[in-house]
Order: sequence, then C-alpha cells, then structure tokens
Amino acid sequence: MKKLNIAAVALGSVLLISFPYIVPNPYLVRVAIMCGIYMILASSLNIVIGFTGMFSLGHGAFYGIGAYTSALLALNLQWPFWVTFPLGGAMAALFGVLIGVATLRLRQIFLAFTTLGFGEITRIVILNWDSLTRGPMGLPGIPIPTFFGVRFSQAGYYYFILLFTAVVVLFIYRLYRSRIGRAFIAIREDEVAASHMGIHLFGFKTLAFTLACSIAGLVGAFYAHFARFISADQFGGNESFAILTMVALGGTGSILGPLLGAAVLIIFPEVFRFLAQFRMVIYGAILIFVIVVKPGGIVGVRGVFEKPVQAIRAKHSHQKGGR
Amino acid sequence: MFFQMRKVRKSFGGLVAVNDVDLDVQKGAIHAVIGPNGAGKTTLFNCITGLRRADAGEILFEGENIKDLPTHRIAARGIGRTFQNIRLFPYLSVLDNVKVGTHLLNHTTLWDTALKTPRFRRLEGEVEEFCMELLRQTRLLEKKDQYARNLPYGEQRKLEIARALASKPKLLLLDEPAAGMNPAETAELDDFIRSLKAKGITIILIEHDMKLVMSIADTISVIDYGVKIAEGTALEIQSNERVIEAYLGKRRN
Amino acid sequence: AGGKQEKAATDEPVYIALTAPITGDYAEYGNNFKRSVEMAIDKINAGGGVLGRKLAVLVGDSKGDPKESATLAQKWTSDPRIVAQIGDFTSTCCLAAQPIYDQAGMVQLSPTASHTKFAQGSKWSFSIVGTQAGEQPFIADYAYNKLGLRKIAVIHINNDWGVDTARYFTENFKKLGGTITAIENYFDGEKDFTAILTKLRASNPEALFMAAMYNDGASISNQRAKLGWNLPVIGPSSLYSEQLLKLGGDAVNNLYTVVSFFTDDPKPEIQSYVTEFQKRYGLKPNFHASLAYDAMMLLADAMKRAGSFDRDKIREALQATKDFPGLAGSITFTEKGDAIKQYTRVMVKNNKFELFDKR
Amino acid sequence: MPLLEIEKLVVQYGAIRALKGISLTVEKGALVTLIGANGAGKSTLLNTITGVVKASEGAIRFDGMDITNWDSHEIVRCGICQVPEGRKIFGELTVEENLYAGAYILKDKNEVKKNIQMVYELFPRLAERRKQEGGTLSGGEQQMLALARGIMSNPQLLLLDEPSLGLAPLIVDKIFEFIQQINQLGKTILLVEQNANMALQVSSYGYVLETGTIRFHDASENLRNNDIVKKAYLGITV
Amino acid sequence: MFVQQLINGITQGSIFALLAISFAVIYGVLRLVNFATGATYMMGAFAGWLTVQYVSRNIFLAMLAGLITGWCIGYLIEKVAIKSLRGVARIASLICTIGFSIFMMEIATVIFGAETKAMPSFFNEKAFTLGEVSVVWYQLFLVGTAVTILLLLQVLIFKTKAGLAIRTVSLDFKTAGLMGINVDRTISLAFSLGGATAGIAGVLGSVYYNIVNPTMGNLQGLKSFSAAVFGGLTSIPGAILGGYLLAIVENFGVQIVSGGYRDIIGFVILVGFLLFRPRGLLGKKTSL
Ligand SMILES: Nc1ncnc2c1ncn2[C@@H]1O[C@H](COP(=O)(O)OP(=O)(O)OP(=O)(O)O)[C@@H](O)[C@H]1O
Ligand SMILES: Nc1ncnc2c1ncn2[C@@H]1O[C@H](COP(=O)(O)OP(=O)(O)OP(=O)(O)O)[C@@H](O)[C@H]1O
Ligand SMILES: [Mg+2]
Ligand SMILES: [Mg+2]
Repeated sequence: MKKLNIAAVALGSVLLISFPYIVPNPYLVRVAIMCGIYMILASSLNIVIGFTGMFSLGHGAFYGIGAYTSALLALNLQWPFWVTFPLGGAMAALFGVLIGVATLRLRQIFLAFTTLGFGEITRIVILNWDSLTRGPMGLPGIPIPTFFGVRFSQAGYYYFILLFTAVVVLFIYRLYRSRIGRAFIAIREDEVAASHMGIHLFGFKTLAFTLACSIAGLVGAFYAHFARFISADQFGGNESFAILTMVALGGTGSILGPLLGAAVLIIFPEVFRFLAQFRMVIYGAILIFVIVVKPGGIVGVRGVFEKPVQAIRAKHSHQKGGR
Repeated sequence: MFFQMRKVRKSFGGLVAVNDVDLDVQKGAIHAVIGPNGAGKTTLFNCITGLRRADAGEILFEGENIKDLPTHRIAARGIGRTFQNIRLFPYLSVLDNVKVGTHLLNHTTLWDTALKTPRFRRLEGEVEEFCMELLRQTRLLEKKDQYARNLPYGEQRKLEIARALASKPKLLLLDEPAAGMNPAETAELDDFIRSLKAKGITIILIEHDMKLVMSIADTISVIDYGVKIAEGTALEIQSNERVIEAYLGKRRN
Repeated sequence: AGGKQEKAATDEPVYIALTAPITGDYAEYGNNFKRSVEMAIDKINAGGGVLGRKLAVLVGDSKGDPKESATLAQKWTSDPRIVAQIGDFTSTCCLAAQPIYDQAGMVQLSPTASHTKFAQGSKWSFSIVGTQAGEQPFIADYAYNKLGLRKIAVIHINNDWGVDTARYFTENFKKLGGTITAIENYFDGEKDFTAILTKLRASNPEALFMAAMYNDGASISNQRAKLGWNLPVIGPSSLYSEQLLKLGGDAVNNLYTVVSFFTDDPKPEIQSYVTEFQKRYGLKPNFHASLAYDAMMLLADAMKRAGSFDRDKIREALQATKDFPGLAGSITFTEKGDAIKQYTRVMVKNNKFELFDKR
Repeated sequence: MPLLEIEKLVVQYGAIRALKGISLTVEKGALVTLIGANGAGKSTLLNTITGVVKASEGAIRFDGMDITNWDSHEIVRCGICQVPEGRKIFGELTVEENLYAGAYILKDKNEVKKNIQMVYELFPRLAERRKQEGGTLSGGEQQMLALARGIMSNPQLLLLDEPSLGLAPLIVDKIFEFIQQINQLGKTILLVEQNANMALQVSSYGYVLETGTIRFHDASENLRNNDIVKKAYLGITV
Repeated sequence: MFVQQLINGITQGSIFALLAISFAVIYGVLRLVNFATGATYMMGAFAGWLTVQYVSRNIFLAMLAGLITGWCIGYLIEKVAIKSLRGVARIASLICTIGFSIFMMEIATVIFGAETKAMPSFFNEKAFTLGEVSVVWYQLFLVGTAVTILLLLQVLIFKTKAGLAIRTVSLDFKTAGLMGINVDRTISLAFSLGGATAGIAGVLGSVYYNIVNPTMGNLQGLKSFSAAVFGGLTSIPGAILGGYLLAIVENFGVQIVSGGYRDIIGFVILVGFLLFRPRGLLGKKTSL
C-alpha cells in the first residue's frame, strides 16, 4: 500500500517535472501555469472557509493587492522580483490583518459581507487612485523575473509555480494535522467550546485569515510578473467568486479538493471552447449538478460538508415505504 | 484558598441570576453546587470560565482575580469544564475532540509545523499517546474514529469529560455529568470522579442526581434564585428544612 | 512558423483567429465582431479567397476577461495554422494578451482598442479605431465652433477608454476657450445615473458631454429626460448605433456626435454592407461592427500585398498600410500602429441620425 | 387493536445498525416505559416513529394505519407527538411563541388559548418567563418548555425522550405525577427514561432495549423485580 | 437639489428594498444568501418585457408575469438543488445559487441575445415640478407599489400561521417537523416568495430604467445584499429600511463626494456602521 503510494507520487512528480518537455505546446503550458495559480489561491481560501469555517468573499482582492504591490515596486523602483515577490505577500497579509481585526469579532455573515465590500473597495480605489496605480489604464510592461541573470522562460514560470504549489500544499497538509490546524477546525465546529479549550478565537481566526491572504498575495505577485499586464478588473468580485467556486466544487475542507476544483474549472472551459455561447450555460448547470450530487465537492471531506447518511437513505426508503 | 468567589453577581435585564454568591473551594475537594432549575448554577459556571462576564464581585483562582480575563486565558490558568447542553466538536472524531483539548499543553509554532521539526514530531507523538490513554480510561477507545455527533447521549457526556481532562486542569467544572445516564452508569461515573480526585484535581460539580452528589461531595452549596441558601456536608444539607422545601422535596423512596 | 503553408496550394484554408467577448458583460459587442468578421470572410472567399486560398476564422470567447484573452493568445500563437489575430474588444484584454503576441510574433489587430499604450506597446499590435487623441479635437471643435457651446459638463465611464475620452475632450475644449463645469464618472454596470445627473445639473452647463457606449448613453439620456433636464448632448463616435435610438427614444434627440462610419452614407460599398448585414442578422450594423469588418478586410489586403501568409510578412504589409478604404474611413497606420481617421459630424433629430452639415 | 404497533424495525446509520429488528406494541391508554443503556437505540426508535429518522426495514402502524417513513409533519397530524431528547427549543422564539408553534396543527384558536392556560398552570415558571427567548432559559426550564410544547397539540400518543433529564428532584416528582395524570386522562404514552426506577413505578408495562434488540419485556412490576434489570438499570446490587 | 437627490434615492431605494426583502426572506428561513437574486430580478424583467412586447402594453400584466416567473424560479431553485442540500454545510447551497445565477444569465443571453432591449415607459408624464425638482408619475407608482408589497410581506410573516411556520423552520427544521409543520412546503414557500419579490422588482426596475439585458441584475443584486445586511438580514423591516437608506446614502454620497466612489460609499458606511452595531439596524442580537 505504502509502496504503491510512493510509486504514484514519484511517477506524478516525474510527469509534472517533465511536462514542458513532453508537451512542448506553450498554450498547454500556460494552462498548466494558470492551474497552478488557482490551485494555490483555492487552497489558501480553503484555510479560511474549509478549516476555520469563516466565510470570505473577497479573496480576489488580496490576490490583487499582492499583484499591484509587486508590480508597482518593480515598475517604479526597479526592485527585482525576488524582493517584490515576498513584499506582495506581506502587503496582502497586512491588509488581511487589518480586515481581520476589524471584522473577525462580528457574526459570520459580516465577514462575508465585509470581505465582499473590501473587494469592491480595493477595486475602486485602484481605479480611482490614478497617480499611483494608473487607474483604469492598468500597469503594462511589468518586467520578467530573472534567475541568476537569466530571464524566466515559460518553463521557468512553470517550474516556479510548480514548486510554489508543492510548498503550499505541503504546508497546508502539515498544518491540517497540527495543533494549529486542529484549533482552526475546532473554531469551525464550535467557537464557545473551542475557547474553553484555551484557543484564542480571535488570534487563531486572524492567523487563519492572514495566512490565507498572504499566500494569495504571493500568488498575485507571481501573476503580475507572469501576465506582465495587470488591471483592476482582473481582481474583482468575479475572481473571488471563481476561487470560492473552485474550493466548493473540488471539496471544502479537504486538501486535495481545492487542487482538483481549480484544475477542473480552469481546464473545463478550455476543453469546451467549441460550445461557444453554450459554454457558460453548461458550466452553470454542471456546477449545480456536482454540488447537488456531492454537496461536499468532488473529494469533499467527511463531515459538515457532506450529506448526512440518513438523508440519503431517507429518500431511498421513502419510495419503498407504501402508504 | 485555592478557589474563591466573593459576592459574585450577574443579572440579565431585570433578572438577577447570580446574586452576591460567595464560594470557597478547598484544593483537592469535590464541591457540589445544587439548586432548583433556573437557580443560576450554570450561570455561575459561565461567570467562572468567562463565557459570561460577572457584573460585580471577585473570582479568585490561586489567589489571583480572573473575573475579567477572556475565556481562553482562564482555560490557560488550569480551569476546565463540561457543558450542560453538550458542546462537542460534532464533526471531529472522538480522538480529535480530545486532541483539541490538549491545545494548551503543546506549544508547537507555525515554524515547527511548516518544517516538521523533530520537536513537532515529538510533541505530536506525546499528544497522541496521552489522548489514547484518556480514551482508555473513559472507555471510549473503541469509538475513537467516530464522529462525536454520532455517539449516544451518555457517551457524549463522557467524551466531554475526557476532553476537559485533556488540558490537565487543576480545577474541573462539571455541569450535570450524570444527566442521561442510568443508575448503573452513574455508579461508574461516581468511581471515575473519585479517581480524578485521587489524582489531585479539584472539582466543582453541578448535579441533580442526589445519590451521586450525596455520595461523593465533600461540601455542598445550595443555590436558589441566585442566592446561596445553605452550605455544608451531605448530612447537613439533607436535613436542612429550607433545602428540602426548595429543592429536594420529600422523596418517595 | 507560417512558412510551411505557402508551399503547397492546398484546400486547407488559411486561419485567422478572432478573440472577442461572445459571452459576459460585453457579449453584445463581441457578437457584432463575430458577425462582421464572418461576413467579411464569406465575401472574400466568394471572391476567390486570398492568394488562391480560402480564409476561415476560429472564434475564441474571452468573456471580456483579460486572463482568458491572454490564454487565447497563447492558444492562437501556438497553433501553426493561424496566421494573424483580430481582437480583442476591450483595451485591457488586448494589453493582457500583448506580451504573448509580441513574444510569439503574430499580428494582433484590434478593431476597437483605443488605449494609448496599446499600439505603441508592440510592433505587432495595431488598432484601427483611431485614438481619442485624434477624435476629441474634432469633437471639441464641433462643440465650440459649430454648436457654439461654451460651458459643458462631462460624464464618463470609468475605464481606460472613458478616462481617455474625457481627458482629451476636456483638454481640447479648454484649449479652445470653453469651460468644463463639472466632471463625474461611473462604473461599468451602473444603471442609475440620476444622482450624477442631478449633481451635474447643479453646475449649470449649456450642454453635456457623454463619454459612454450607446447603451449607457441611452440610459443616461432617458434619466436626464425624467429629471426634466433638457439640453444638447455631445459625445464620441461610440454613441453611434441604432440601439441608441431604439433605447433612447425621444430622449436622445438633440444629441451630437461624430462618425467615421455612417449607415446612411450613400457610398455603394457601405450600402451593400449595411443591406447584407441587415439581411443576415436582422439588425443594422453599428460603428464597432464596421470596424471589425474593416479589420478583416484590411488583414486580407495585407496578406495580398505581402504575397504570403507568413506572420512576419503580414505584419510588415500591415504596417505599410496607406489609405486603405475602410467602411469607417480610410486607414493609414502611424509608425506606432495607430490608425489615422476622418470624421463626419452627425446629430439625432426626430429619432434619426442625420448629417449635421447637410442643414 | 393496539394504538402503536412496531414490527421487525431495522434502522441503519450508514454501516451502523442501531435497531436490529425490534417489535413492540403500545395499547391504547397505556403508559409504557422503554429503558436501556446509552446507545441502546431508544432515541433512534422514537425518532423513527415520528419520521425524523427513516427505517430501512419493518413497519410502524398507528391506529391500524401504516405510517412507516412518512414525513414528520404527516405523522404529527395523525396525533403523535414527540418531546425530543435534548429539548430542541426554538431558541430565538419566545416561550409563548414556542407554545404556539407546538399548537401549530390546531385550527381552533380557543383551544390553543385553553391549552396555553393549562400548561402555564402546570409550570408557573414558564408563565413567569413567557416573553423570554427560549434559548436563554435554564436547562430545566427548557425541559419544562419542551414538555409543555409537546402537549399543546392534544396528541393521542405522546413519545417522551428522557423528560426528567436535568430536572431538580422536586420537579422530577412533579413531572412523573404529571405523566401519570395525563395518562389517566386518556393519553397513551411511550416513555424513554434513564431514571428507570421511577419510570417503572408509574408505568404499566416495560421494554428493555439492549444494543438494538429487545432484551426483556414484561409488566413493569415484574421488571422491577428482575435481577438482571435491577443490577444493570436500577443500580441495585443484588 | 438635495430634495431631488432624496427623491432619486427613494425611487432607487424601492427597488433595493424589494430585492433586500428577497434576500431576507430566504436568509431568514435557511440562513442562506441567495446569490441568484440578481439573476431572478433579470429574469423577471425579461418576463415583463416579453409581455409588453408580445401580449399587451400593460404594466400590471407585466408585473404579474414578473411575479409568476420569479415565483417559479424560486420554486425551481429550491426543488432542484436546495432541498437536497438540507443539513449540509451552507456553502454547498451558496455555491448552487451562484451556479443558478450564472446559468440564468447565460441562458438569457442565448435566448434573448446580448443586445440591450428597450422597455417602454409607463406613466412617464410629470407629476409635479418644484423649482428644479421634478417627479414623474412612475416614480410615485414605483414607490407606492413597492411599499404595498413590503407591507403585505410584513403582515404575512408576522401575523399569519404561515409566517410562524417560516420562522420556526428557520430555527430548527427537524423539530419544526415534529410540530406538524410541513417543512418542505414552508421552505418552498419562502423561496418562491423571495423569487416573486425579485421578479416584480425586475419589472419595476426595468421600466424605471427603460432597459432590459442579461447582466442588469448583477450590480443590483450585490447592492441589495449590502442593503439587506445593513438592515439586519433576518429582519424584514430591517431589509426595507436598509434598502432605502443605502440608496439615499449613495445618492447623497455622489452629491458630496464623487460618482467614482459611489459603489463604495455605501460599503464604507455600512462596514463602519457594523463595527459599532454588528447586528445591523434592526437585526436581532444572536451569536453567530
Ligand atoms: N442570556 C440570558 N438572558 C436572560 N435570562 C437568562 C439568560 N441566561 C440565563 N437566564 C436565566 O437565568 C436563570 C439562571 O439560569 P441557569 O442556566 O444558571 O440555571 P441553572 O441553575 O443552571 O438551572 P438548571 O438546573 O435548570 O440548568 C434562569 O432563570 C434563566 O432563565
Ligand atoms: N446520526 C447518527 N449517525 C450514526 N450513528 C448514530 C447516529 N445517531 C445515533 N447513532 C448510533 O446509534 C446508536 C443508538 O443511538 P441512540 O441515540 O438511539 O441511543 P440511546 O439509546 O438514545 O442512548 P442515550 O440513552 O445515550 O440517549 C448508537 O450506537 C449511536 O452511536
Ligand atoms: Mg444549568
Ligand atoms: Mg437517547
């Protein structure tokens, strides 16, 4: 069993690492990079939603803050990517802390509301703050990162995001099975009981939220240097909802779920391009279908996010039971 | 004095649920609090653990006033509790419920976790072992992988106690631990609580099962309408006219 | 990359990619792109194609999302059958895709991107809409000299296009000696303009300048009428659409704009385009539709001139375009890749667009 | 004809078989007790009768009608009412609104008023707290409210799941008196109790449930004198 | 001028209020934010448009069409998805409503095309003019209709048995079943009511703005959600008040600050407000 797992992981790694060479099609590599970006975004949001049970509808904004921070530093001060990248994460974390401090004491639904609002505010401030962000004109010409003097090729971007994804997933996996992760989950399950176990609710909620935001900020920074043009509409409400959908579709609260959700939602629309204007109709329909059939998402964890056993049985036996 | 309450008061709107209550609990004792429904016993516990903030008075634990500390700080001082209305983590496994209880014992940091340091491995291993031991003691070991919410009522109560013990509390507050247990099970609980006392844990117990209370309590305080109306040993309380009238009634058997 | 196809004259068509918002907020514009490009290709193929080969179009839906646009760019550029690309609709989408076309070396010909940084950003990027820097001096002159307006209030959509439009108009109008009494903006998707209009009205302008697409333009006009505020309105060529008349009704009378494409233009090529478009799709083409048609025709012309389907040669030929006779005026590219356009003054009267100078 | 008849009932939670084919009858006008250890399946049985949990095999007949796996509200309308374990008070409704909710199926407004009057007399504490939100009542008060709410709809069959849970001794006595009282007024009652001693005193017949199967059933008198029952459920060492 | 802004605000607020109620009714029962509200609004508007286009140019008929469409959409969403998700974490239902929102918007694009349609105006004559302030009859009609609907809903929820059922189910649907309440029907009813309100709002809004298109509900939905939170989300009167206040605040915000900040003026004020009064204007104080 264990051997099998190791073999699978090894094979998977080899495939992933050699991907740009087996499939030397820049389009497919780009899709893979986008998958990586959204896998990280969804995984980080999952810390907030799936583990800690808080509802955030503004994840796109933190992603955007990371992107803008890194891009502006690179464009205005010519700082290298390796400096602006962590700073993007730090700036998003800073905003995460601020939002967290302001709203994490409130009722759940208000976190949803405030983050939604924060997303809008961020977008609109970016659009209105011409002198810094160039407003609706966006930021073109963001430099390509270099690695020991060599500019990133597409494969370079690919390996960077591959490594980044692996690190994030490993981190979340470890977190999940640690004291801190358990504290997050306990908060999701029952706040009052959690506080009686000595868990500092506010502290741990803020920690979860900030972690998620900083990771989103880091990906944002990467995205800015990958896309090389960013504008406010790339980080708006739609983005937040898309990330949320990835988490829910893949599997809330599970580690694999968000990865799968992101992959499916990035790849699906590409594969179904030929459906033209029906593409999005089918997208909506499939989303509903999957959730109705598997409410916890494709690989949702057992528990809160899954249908209670009796509920499934009830339907089944109701038909049987004659009247 | 190990634990003391001085003129603690808590009101909800016009209703004074806890009215200037004094309480002295000796180290290592089992101290029962009884009283009619709605007398304010649970509210008293809530004030101790910070779930509700007492309006006035002092709550001294090991000589320090903990009245205005937040809940998690109070827990960190070494006060554990169970809830009358059972508050487990419903979708965590039995084992994980107890593991959450050890939150305060283990101090792994984010770095330890991220890098999976040897310290992290060691601490996690200890936690696992300790929790399994607790489950063995409470006879829940067999069910360690079930969701807490799927346990029957009586076992949920046991799990609450196990979880509270996981933080190695010095003072344990039990709110009606025998509710939902039949007399045979209650007898088992009786033994278990005694074993805790033997380990040096001080216990404050709210209970309506008089058989249990009279058998294990060193001291009993009686509360009615938020006011302490009597205090003493089991014998003293059983014969106290006021207590009989307000609470015990004339039992048939 | 495109070298292979030249050799054998095959039946295999030559592919052009079209990137446009087929779904989403801008679907209306994207679909017009698609209609015009398909019509143009049919026309070209009916005339024997280009250099003996038929043309075909591959349509990609960008949903108005810059990331999608960029992904499509990657898809197009890595497909060796595709020789050039038309699109996208918004400047942000075009800019997001630009680095990819630039790196891969494929023409990115946008019918509508007017962002000042777009065409300048890469030698592969071209836009035929004409920048606001070209259009607005003309409109400012129209307002100041032809209509005799001195005090104007400005409302504009807050996106790259709207900001640019308002800025160039304001600058030019002030240069002529006019006064801007107030400027307000709104975001895409806004439906309620009463608050902004009430505020602008308080600045007592003689006329309103409206940097909006025709849908918003109609809404703004309707709400202005409800507020009982009647005054001349002036705006950029994007207002020119039958939709404006349909949605705006009486409220859009007394509106002045400029066009480089005019459906009532008696020129035969325009009339045949308009009739054909109406026949195929049941509606009148608008400015954006005509630009997409021009883009396709221009591209075919460039291929002919290049005498090759090589991506690089097409770019060179395109760059060299001089006085190409488009529906929306003749096209000449600046060194940067922007088109220089000519404009005609029109106005809405009795719920119809009329030439202003005919009076 | 018995009022409630259960035949070979099987209930499963996923892989766990909580009831393994039990049969049980409750005659009209009887007061029947069901005792058993934690996890025996008592609550599961009551929940299955009222359709909260669905049976996978077996039948439940009420008044001759097969009600197996009907929806809860349909069953309640037949005249069965369950006072659930753990009270299940509507926390954000006031005491009085909770009572109105209990009388939801009654059409006659006067009857509702009369019933409210009745339960207030029975539990004066509730009358005192009538405007308080249910969620803020003390545990015992909530238990009273749950009972009171249960009898608001004049059910024929009352299913009580540990009604004495968390009540003060004085009130426990009162509750048992009350149970006997309404039983004498003609209500049929199926009582689940951990306080087996008292339950067997007031009831006429008893069932002992052990991990999903019925171990004994007999007249309450006899059960009380059964050595095994004494030892395991009454806490009396013999 | 401030009077004019106030009138603008009240008119716009009527639409917000109706949509906010739509949110509140459903949130009240299922603790679920129905993100398909904006799309239902849009579908209602299309139903109204079809009616005036092909049946009769009668606004009452159009409103009826909007109502029925909204009702059916609400009913369908509940039956198809939400019902089978009872007892599951709320995020699943929430994602489903997002799914429905996308689905409806795209279906509308496919069926009706992306082009904006013109909705004819009704009662467009001036009611009165006071200096620079001008009010048309339709504004009065819109506000009057909205207020009537709002009052009817208020009565329904607080004064009828169906209302008690809705409130009971919202707290604990299992126990509600034990009271003899038909839980399925109650939840269906709430969803349909929510849908119907949004549908009517769609017709009223499209006539006021004279346009119908597939994306018209997006911003409206989002803003009305804020309005509902502002009002307390669980409280019907709160939602109404929230709707009107948000619109009025926004309009004054434009006047005082700038149109560019319009969409966040509301948010900023709301967030600030919630920090001091976390349960919203009229919301009940509950934990979580
Ligand atoms: N949040 C609150 N608001 C209003 N009244 C409250 C609140 N919490 C408790 N009460 C009231 O305070 C009184 C004391 O409640 P408490 O829960 O402490 O009683 P108790 O002694 O634990 O009773 P029981 O034995 O029944 O559990 C009760 O009358 C209760 O209704
Ligand atoms: N929702 C559920 N999912 C899975 N298993 C369950 C569920 N509810 C109960 N069980 C299991 O079914 C069995 C019977 O439980 P039930 O609650 O009926 O016991 P009980 O006799 O009422 O016990 P108690 O006296 O403690 O209330 C137990 O083993 C329990 O673990
Ligand atoms: Mg209590
Ligand atoms: Mg039970």
